[in-house]
Amino acid sequence: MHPVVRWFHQLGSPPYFERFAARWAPIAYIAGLLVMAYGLYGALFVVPADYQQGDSFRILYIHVPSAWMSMAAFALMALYAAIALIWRIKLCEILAMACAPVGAAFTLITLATGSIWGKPMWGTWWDWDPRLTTELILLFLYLGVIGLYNAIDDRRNASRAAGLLAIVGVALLPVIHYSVTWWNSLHQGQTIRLFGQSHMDPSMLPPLWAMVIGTHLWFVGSLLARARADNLRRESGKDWVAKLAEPRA
Amino acid sequence: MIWSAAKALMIRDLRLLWRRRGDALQPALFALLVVVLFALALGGEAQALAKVAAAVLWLAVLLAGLLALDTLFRGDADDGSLEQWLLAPVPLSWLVLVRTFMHWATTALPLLVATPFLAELLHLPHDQLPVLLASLALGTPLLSLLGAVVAALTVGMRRSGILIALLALPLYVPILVFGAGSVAAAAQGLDPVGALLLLGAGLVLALVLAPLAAAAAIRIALD
Amino acid sequence: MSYQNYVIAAYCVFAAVMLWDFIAPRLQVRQQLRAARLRATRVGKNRPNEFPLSRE
Amino acid sequence: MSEFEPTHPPLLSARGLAFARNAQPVFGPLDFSVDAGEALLVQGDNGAGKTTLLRVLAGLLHADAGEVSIDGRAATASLRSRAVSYMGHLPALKSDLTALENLDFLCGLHGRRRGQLPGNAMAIVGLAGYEDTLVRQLSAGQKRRLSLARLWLAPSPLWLLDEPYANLDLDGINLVNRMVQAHLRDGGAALLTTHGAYAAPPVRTRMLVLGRAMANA
Repeated sequence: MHPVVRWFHQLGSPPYFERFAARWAPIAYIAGLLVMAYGLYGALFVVPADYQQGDSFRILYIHVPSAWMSMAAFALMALYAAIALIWRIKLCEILAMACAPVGAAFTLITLATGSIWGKPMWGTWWDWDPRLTTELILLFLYLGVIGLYNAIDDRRNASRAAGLLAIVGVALLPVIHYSVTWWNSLHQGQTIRLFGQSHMDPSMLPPLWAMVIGTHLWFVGSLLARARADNLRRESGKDWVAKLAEPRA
Repeated sequence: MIWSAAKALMIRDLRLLWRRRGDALQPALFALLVVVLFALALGGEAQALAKVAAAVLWLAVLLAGLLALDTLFRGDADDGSLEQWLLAPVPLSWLVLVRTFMHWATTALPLLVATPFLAELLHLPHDQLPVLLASLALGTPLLSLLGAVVAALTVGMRRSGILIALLALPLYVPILVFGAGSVAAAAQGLDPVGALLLLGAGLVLALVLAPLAAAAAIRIALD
Repeated sequence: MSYQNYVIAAYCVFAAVMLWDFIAPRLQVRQQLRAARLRATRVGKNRPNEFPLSRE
Repeated sequence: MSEFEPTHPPLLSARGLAFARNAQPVFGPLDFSVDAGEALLVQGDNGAGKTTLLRVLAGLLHADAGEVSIDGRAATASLRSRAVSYMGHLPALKSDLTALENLDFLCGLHGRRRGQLPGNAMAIVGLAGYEDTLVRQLSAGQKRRLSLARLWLAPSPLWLLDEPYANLDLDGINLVNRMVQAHLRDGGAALLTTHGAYAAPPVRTRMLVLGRAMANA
């Protein structure tokens, strides 16, 4: 058997996944933290203030990576859910449900930083800018998936039902985005493009890429940690969990 | 076989509706109440109401449909009929489609019939009425189909009232936007056909995909 | 014009949510292990006994 | 009269069938088969997984391991829908409809065995005269008899009966036995779960006792 296939197959057994996640989650967290530290340092101190927005544009360095992460996490969740539904792989069910809280956290960051960044621009905390509205609805989709997962008692049914909702959600997401953009153009004409691709001079890019990579690494760490918790919860009856829980006398 | 099963299901639903004809008017009454509340909240003055009439009517119909969603599969799941549907020699998605059509016909259709009357209450300008009815005619089946998927997802649970709303409303956003938007576009003199065609496209897609998703959800829920 | 405090506010929100995202799973894992430890000791307690029940 | 003439392969057979819920094994790997003209009595105390086994065979639940074959062929949804009639704890009857209306719907859904009319099926199960009463007004035993009438009208050769004797009086138990006997004579098969308290129907029967599932199967 091809080593990668064997590895993936091995990962399917809960005790092996427990050891794998316990080892790799902290590593991914720390790596993410380091890369983000570099990115934040660059964002806050190295990059010159913007002539028009002053320092407030530095919020871009956490807003944009979080926005991309919230979309990527939802797509990944739907992908895991599809695999879990079609091939009934328990590991993918756990990973799909582990994506939801992390994705919701990044969506929350995107919304909060977006509204804080918009305050000096629009004078209000909230503007029905198409992208912010889509992000808000994305948060509702995340909360829907998490709510459904916790509402059903049987863990496997819950993850498959919530997985199906994630797939329906990811199919409708572009439609929601398009409809909100169309709606905006109908009512307010073109507000100033807050997040328009204003000309980014090259010196501003490295911290942005560092932040993007950092958030992705952090995402992997958080995903593994949450999957580990859910895995333990599902296997709580088995004796390998009891042995693991034994206080190391 | 397909048509006999569909006929049997339709006759059954019509008989059930006739036995419970007292409840058949509930969605229409609910929509009327929502309209009255909006009118009171907005001060009942004609100009103010006319501006938001289409949006209020769309919201009233959408919320009435949402409330009726819970009864879509719950009755059949509780008395064991849903299990027999799974064992029928007819695809489950076909039965779900027929059931959703009957549910739409018994809840949303009365609302469509009542809309002109409700529109009068809100002083809706008469030229907007045709576009509103067209958008509702295309939008409400779409709402029922997407709602069927959400109802199927939550059929296995006891207390799922609010959860259905939390799951369904984000999915309803595009339908509400294009529905109310088409009337708003018509009001501004723009051509509403674009939005209506998009609603039609969504309806055609949902007619095929939603029953499949709902059938899969029912299998998961009864698992 | 520097909007300094907006930047600080945004970064505080970022740090707070990331911190929660770091702590939540660790709490869950610890809670699961504690529950498993409890279950392990509970199994030992009630042995199925055979002697007749009486209610004088 | 049934479409499945008694061919060589067993009407229903299961190999290595296992099911677990939330990582707790419900029943261990099972191997059994039922031939046409035969009944399989599944016995076991509460929680042994009898109902779960029947729901797996009916295709309502997805087994974790092993496979089920009908008439020698792997059990697919379409094959099951033609071959299997499942009667669970829930009566699958609409309480707002009359007895006859319920039978009309269920026959429309599952198809009806040639030469059988809802009217005389109700007479057979002892509900003559109740055609127009609402199911809501029937007692639990009478609802069970109405489900048996639906079973009698179903064209499928394999009956999966989950505790068919529940809520039935002595005459009802006798009725179930007579129906199973007649069904088996027609080349059908039946799989019944009981608590073992009732006499098995006087036909060729096999036993399958579900013990406590092994802890770590």
